[in-house]
Amino acid sequence: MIEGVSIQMILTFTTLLFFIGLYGFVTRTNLIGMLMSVELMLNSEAINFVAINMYLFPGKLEGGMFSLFILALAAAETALALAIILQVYKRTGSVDVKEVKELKY
Amino acid sequence: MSWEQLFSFMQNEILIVLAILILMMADIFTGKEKKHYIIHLANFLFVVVFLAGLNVLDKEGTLFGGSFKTYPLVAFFKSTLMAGVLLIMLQSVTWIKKELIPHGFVSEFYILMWSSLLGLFYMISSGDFLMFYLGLELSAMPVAGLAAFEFYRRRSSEAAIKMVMLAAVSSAIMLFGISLIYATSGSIYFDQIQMASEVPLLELVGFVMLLSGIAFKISLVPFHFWTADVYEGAPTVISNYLSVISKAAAVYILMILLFITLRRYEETWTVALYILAVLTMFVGNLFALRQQNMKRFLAFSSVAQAGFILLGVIGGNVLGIKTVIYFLLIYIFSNVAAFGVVHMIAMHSGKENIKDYEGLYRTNPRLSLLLMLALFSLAGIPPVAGFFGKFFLYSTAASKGFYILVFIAVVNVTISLYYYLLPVRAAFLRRSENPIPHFKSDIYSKIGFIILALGLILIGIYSPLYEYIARLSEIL
Amino acid sequence: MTDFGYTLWIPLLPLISFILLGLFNRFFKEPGAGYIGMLSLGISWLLSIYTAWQYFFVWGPAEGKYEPVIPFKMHWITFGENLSIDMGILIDPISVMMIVVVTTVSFLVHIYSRGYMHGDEGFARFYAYLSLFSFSMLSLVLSVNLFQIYIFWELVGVSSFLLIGYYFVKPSAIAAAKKAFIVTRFADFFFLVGILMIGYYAGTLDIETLNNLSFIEKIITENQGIVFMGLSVLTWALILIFIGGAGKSAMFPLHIWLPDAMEGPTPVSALIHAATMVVAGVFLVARLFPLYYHVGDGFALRVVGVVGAFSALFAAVIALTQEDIKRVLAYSTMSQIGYMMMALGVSGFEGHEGLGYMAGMFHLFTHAMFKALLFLAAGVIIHAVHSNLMKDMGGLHKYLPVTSWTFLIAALAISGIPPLAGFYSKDEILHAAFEYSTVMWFVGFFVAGLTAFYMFRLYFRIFHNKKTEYAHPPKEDSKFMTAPLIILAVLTFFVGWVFTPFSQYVTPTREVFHYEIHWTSPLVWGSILIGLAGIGAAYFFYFKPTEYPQKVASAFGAGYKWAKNKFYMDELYMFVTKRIIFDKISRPAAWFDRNIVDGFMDSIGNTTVWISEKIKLIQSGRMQEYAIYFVYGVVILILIFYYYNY
Amino acid sequence: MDILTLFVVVPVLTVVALIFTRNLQQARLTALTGFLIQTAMAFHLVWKYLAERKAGNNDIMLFTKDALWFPDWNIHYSIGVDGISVLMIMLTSLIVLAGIFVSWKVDDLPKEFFISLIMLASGVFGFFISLDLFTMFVFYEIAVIPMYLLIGIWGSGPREYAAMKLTLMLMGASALLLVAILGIYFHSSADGNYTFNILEIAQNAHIPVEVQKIFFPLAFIGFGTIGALFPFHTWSPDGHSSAPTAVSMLHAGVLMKLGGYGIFRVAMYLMPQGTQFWTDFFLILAVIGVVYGAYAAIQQTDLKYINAYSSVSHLGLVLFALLMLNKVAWNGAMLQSLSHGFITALFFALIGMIYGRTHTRDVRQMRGLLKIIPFIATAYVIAGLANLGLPGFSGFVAEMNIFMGGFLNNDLYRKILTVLAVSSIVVTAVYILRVVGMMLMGPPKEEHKNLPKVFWYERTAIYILIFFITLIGILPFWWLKIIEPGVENFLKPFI
Repeated sequence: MIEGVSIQMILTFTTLLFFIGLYGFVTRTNLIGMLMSVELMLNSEAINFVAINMYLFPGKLEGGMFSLFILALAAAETALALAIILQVYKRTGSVDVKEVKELKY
Repeated sequence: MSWEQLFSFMQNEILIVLAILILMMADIFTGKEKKHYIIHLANFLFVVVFLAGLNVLDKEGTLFGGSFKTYPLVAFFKSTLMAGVLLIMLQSVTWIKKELIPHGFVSEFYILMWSSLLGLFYMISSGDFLMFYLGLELSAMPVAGLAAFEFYRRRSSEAAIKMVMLAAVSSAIMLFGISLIYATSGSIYFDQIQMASEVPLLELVGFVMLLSGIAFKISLVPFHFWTADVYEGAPTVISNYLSVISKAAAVYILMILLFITLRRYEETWTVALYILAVLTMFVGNLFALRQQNMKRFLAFSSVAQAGFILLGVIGGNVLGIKTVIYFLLIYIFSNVAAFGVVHMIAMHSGKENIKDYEGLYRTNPRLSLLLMLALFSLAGIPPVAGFFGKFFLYSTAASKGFYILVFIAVVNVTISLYYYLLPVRAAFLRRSENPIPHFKSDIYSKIGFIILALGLILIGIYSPLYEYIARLSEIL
Repeated sequence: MTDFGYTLWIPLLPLISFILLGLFNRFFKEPGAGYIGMLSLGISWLLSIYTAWQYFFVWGPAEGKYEPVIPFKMHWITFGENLSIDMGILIDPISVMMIVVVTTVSFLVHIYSRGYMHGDEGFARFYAYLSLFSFSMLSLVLSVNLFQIYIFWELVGVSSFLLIGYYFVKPSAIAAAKKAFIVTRFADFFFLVGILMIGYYAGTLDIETLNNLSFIEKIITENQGIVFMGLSVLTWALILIFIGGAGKSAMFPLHIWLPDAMEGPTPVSALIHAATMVVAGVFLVARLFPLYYHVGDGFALRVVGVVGAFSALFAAVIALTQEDIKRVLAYSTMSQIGYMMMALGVSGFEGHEGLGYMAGMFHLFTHAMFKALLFLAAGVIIHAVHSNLMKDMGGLHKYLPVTSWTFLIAALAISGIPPLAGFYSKDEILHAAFEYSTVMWFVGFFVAGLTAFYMFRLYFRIFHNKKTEYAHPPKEDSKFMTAPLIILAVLTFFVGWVFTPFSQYVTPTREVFHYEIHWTSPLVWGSILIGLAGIGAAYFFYFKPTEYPQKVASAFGAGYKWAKNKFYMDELYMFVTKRIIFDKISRPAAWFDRNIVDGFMDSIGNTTVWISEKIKLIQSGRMQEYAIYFVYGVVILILIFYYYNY
Repeated sequence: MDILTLFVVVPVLTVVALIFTRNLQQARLTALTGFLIQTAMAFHLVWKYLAERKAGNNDIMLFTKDALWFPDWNIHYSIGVDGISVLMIMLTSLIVLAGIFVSWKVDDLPKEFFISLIMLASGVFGFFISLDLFTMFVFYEIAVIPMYLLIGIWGSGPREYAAMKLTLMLMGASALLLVAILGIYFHSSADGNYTFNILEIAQNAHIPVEVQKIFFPLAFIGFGTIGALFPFHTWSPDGHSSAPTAVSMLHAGVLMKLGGYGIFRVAMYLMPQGTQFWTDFFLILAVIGVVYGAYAAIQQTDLKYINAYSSVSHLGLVLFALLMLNKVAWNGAMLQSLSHGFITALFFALIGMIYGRTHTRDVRQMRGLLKIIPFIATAYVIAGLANLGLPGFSGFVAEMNIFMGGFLNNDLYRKILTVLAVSSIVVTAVYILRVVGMMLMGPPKEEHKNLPKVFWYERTAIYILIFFITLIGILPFWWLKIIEPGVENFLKPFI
């Protein structure tokens, strides 16, 4: 519980963060930028869980634990994604998302 | 929660972890020239895990305060998935020998695939959203790695990046939905969410986001776009795995969520599933119609199949569960067989296009026959198993009075029959100047193919199997 | 009571012969096949004669009335309680008369063909067909059931088809066979509908029941209310049945197949297209005469009479102008059948009023003899000259004496010169017509004159007229061919006065009455005179080559041209079939099927493929677009959920 | 094992035996042996059926056998026959037998050819013995699919297109059928104890009228498509013309009968009120099919197209008769099914023989075949005459029953339609004689002078078929005796 900050404000913030992440994902041309956007989205959810737990269901632990796992998985995901991006870079010579549209139709 | 309970309820998962560990150790101690022994070991280990899994089919109970549940149906389903993975593993031997051993890795493939399977197991056994989420991610990430396995091919990397990025976005969106559900219900346990009485708008939004996340995995339209690209780019074995195992598991958890946790919204999700089913069938079929690449073709076919599966889900009760699980079993056999043949041909001749299959029957009659059986099963033509599966799906939808949906589905079957007949036409009807030459599959593949062929013919006709599933499904 | 069970063998013997010759065609060589046919028909013929003798003379009329006998009858297909197709044998005066006619002519034709078809490679086949025809025709006339008539009606039709198309290598024969079959088939369509109507509205097809007066009374009252265009359904049914008969009997306007049917071998023309099959229509009307007479006040019967009279006139006029001898005879046949139809049409029912009926039947009987004779004679001539056209003939009297004399007898008979057969029957018809209406009589009278004229035109031009030089001197080289001529000539000579009055045998009610020719009556003299006048005119024009025919022809101008071209009936039919049925119905139907119906089915497929092609751009390969679609999906689902829950 | 199941088992065993054959000689002998047994069984069945009826057994279905298959859905493997199915089974055996003789010289993939052919036959047999809608549907589809391969691999002309079209149209139709079957199933009983068994459903008579009105047309069109119902017949001209001889025979001779049979057994029997509601409408389609098929046949130049359209016309008569809803017409419909089966099989067999010799099916390319191959040509004439309804052959008795049945209805509407249908006999004569005149008669062509004479196996096939055509034509009452009890039983819902 943070004084002077209501749950609505936090949720509005996280929602904004989520959509910024989403927007980033669809507009970035750089794969790493896109990955960062995804991280943004995941982080917004992590905050979400913590805040909801704290504000609405103070007696419980689930939300907090959930956000911990989200962080862990986000890290794993980033690692994997970066590895694959590296591979893409090796094959295409760039990390531009426009380069990865050979498979289509 | 005693140790005995832990070991018996979670036996499959624990054994898989053990198998993974054994394989890791073995990998360390085998030299570069002896890597192919790993293959035998891995197959042996998995057979052991599978057979051991048959022992715990009747266990029922919960672990970790309801996070992990097991009951006969899910145990059976896990065995089914393991059978599917085993069949895929049998097929992958050729690939491993040809593509992986030269690059020095073998066990990695098995480890990643088993990890993914482990994730799926946790996902379908989950009793809360946390376990569900963990399982989902655990199942998705290794596959993305597997998709990138043929790292020397550009397409493999492209498939992997598409998979990992889109999966990340999808799980992010789903997670946001889960957080909203958590916000309104105050719990992440499926059972407790079910209790809540009022339906706030926020929860609906959350629910839709959750649904879309699962839909992504099942590849329902419009969440399916990754499917074809990934299937085409990834190694065939991985496409095979994605198209059957991970999809089947996702369908299972979707049903559990819908039927137990979200029973309250039945009317609403019925409408949603209706629309998704129609869209999925049409889009999947219309895209599959003009594909030339067999893998891409099967990708869209499996999108369309997902639409048919929804026909059973929409039945929304025991009927739905049993028909869908029965169908999934058949679907696993059919699709694994189809992908298996495609894989085998690609391995031996490097050809993946329908046109290349011309005259196949005259050089490789048995493989062609298996391909035909598999495709007919996918299309739903008796006496092959697929017909029975599909028929029960239709019946389920019809039992709720969705005759128009059934009609749309059967119209789609007709469309799908057209494209399923295209490879058959190429293989049987046409002759070619330079057909794919005759080749011999290795023993593993042969065993796999024989099991598949028998399964395709017998699963449908042999009704006790269906009755067994039906009995297990009385969990609601 | 005499047992007529043996009559079953009358049709069966030819059937056996057909099966033998048909199935084992390859094993029978030339004379053998002929003798099998002759033998079976010979026995049939003897049996028929025996039957006639038994029926008319031994058994005789009981209290002035011949009772019908049904020695054999079985249900072939049962439709309902009374409604069924039966197979059986009905012995009554007209059927007995018919079997005598059929077996006699058929037997003689079988003998004659032994000579005529000598050396033909399809000899056995020819005899098989002849046997098939004889079987069908005999079964037809012995029918107990209207549907049985129809069945054998079709069978005689197909035998006629096979025999006309016997020389199947010849395009004209093929065309003629097809034409004959299709035209009669077209008429049979009406016949069948008529039968169906009778079956439904009368509830039975049994001939004896249908001809029962009280039954007729009953069905008339039952179906009184059902009227179309002022005529009751039963009348319509009878008219439709008559159309069937008209088709087979070549009445106007369904006559066009008959002249072309002369493409068949000449014995066939004699048997089928002169003596027996073509009179089936007459037989049919006679068979159902009580119905025709009573239903709808005999309206249908009046139609029969008018059509008959018109056809008689129409055909006679055309016959005047034809050059092909067989065609002249064909038109003459048509004209004579028109006569018979007219006779039936003008007939009354009870007692003396049944004169027309009796006369019609009598004419059928006598006509069979002399027309068969004419055709067989024509066959000899054609065999000898190898041509059908009169311009290739002339002066044949000295080459073919037997033929010439027998032909003359037949010609005299058909012209109505006493005491030959034709005179009696024709005179009775004219008498009946006169009693009915003067117009009818006049038509008949006029046609009698025309008949005499064209017959003797034929006779003189063949046997006298110019002296033609022949490459091979024509001769009568086969006894098998001349013997039947002589027999028939004898019959032609005698049957007329032997069987007069015919009313002892055949009457509408089967009750005999007595009828005598009033030699003093002007009608009798008139008909004799008009016959003589016709012969005289023909002598004047044709005995020697003269200029007169040319002049007269040009004097008639357009009329002559029309008659010579058969009043352009063929062209009209051609127009209807080729231009309307083929071009305007069938071709569009086929086009419609391929392009509209099938096109529609194909277009379903093509549209699917087209859509598939169009929507492929959605899957662009750009993963960001995929994410956008993902979000769209979520938004739309949320909207749906919102709509359904709030 | 009971005598009906053997009809499915023997073909399957034959197929298994065929898998081990090595060449054409072995394959055809195996197939022939299998089907000789099958034919013997068919006759034995007819004989046993007659004996059973004579012994006073008045059940709707005889030799019934019932085994629970999917208890959860109450799906049974339920079999039984009445006179109609017995005759259909006989027809099928004979036509397949004739078909095997006709395909004596399949040179390409002979083993596979016979396997597909016999698979197809086993589907048909299964369909005819089934009493359970589910089993029936399964067998129906089993019968449809081998068709694709048979036409596609061994066919001629645009075979791929034709095979695809045939398969898709028939499967599309079976889609409708499936919906109808499910509709019937879920309304089959009041207490939620749903059943697929035809007899039980009919006994329950529980399907509401409104429901019948919806599902009857689906079932009718579903079955009607394979029975060449206008306008869903267009697969048949292409399919028949591309199919190999034996397949055309079997398809036109037997498979298309599944349509009429199914309508009779399922659509009408289970949904009588629906039938009555829709009959006027479908009668029009049927009559259009009858007349229009005949007219369209006049214009065709390909022999197989002529017969395909002729089949549209003649099978239109079957549907027409069924819709007349009376005993006479239904007798006629059944006879017509049999008769058309034999006649059209004979036709296609002969066309195959002619094509095998002259390598053309265009009537304009041939002349005077009667001189060159008299046996085949004569048989063709006989087939033609039988087809145009000449007495003495089967077509006539069937058609007369149909026309009379049609006319025995009280309303004028049906009478007028009957008259229209009757008019097709004239048109039939036209197109048959056109072919006979153009192709068989006339002076023979120079290049055809030395065509091989008929072979013994061809002769056997022709004899088998002609024998039965005439047998039906001459002794209709014998056949009707077998058919009638079935017809009467199935007419009961309408009285």
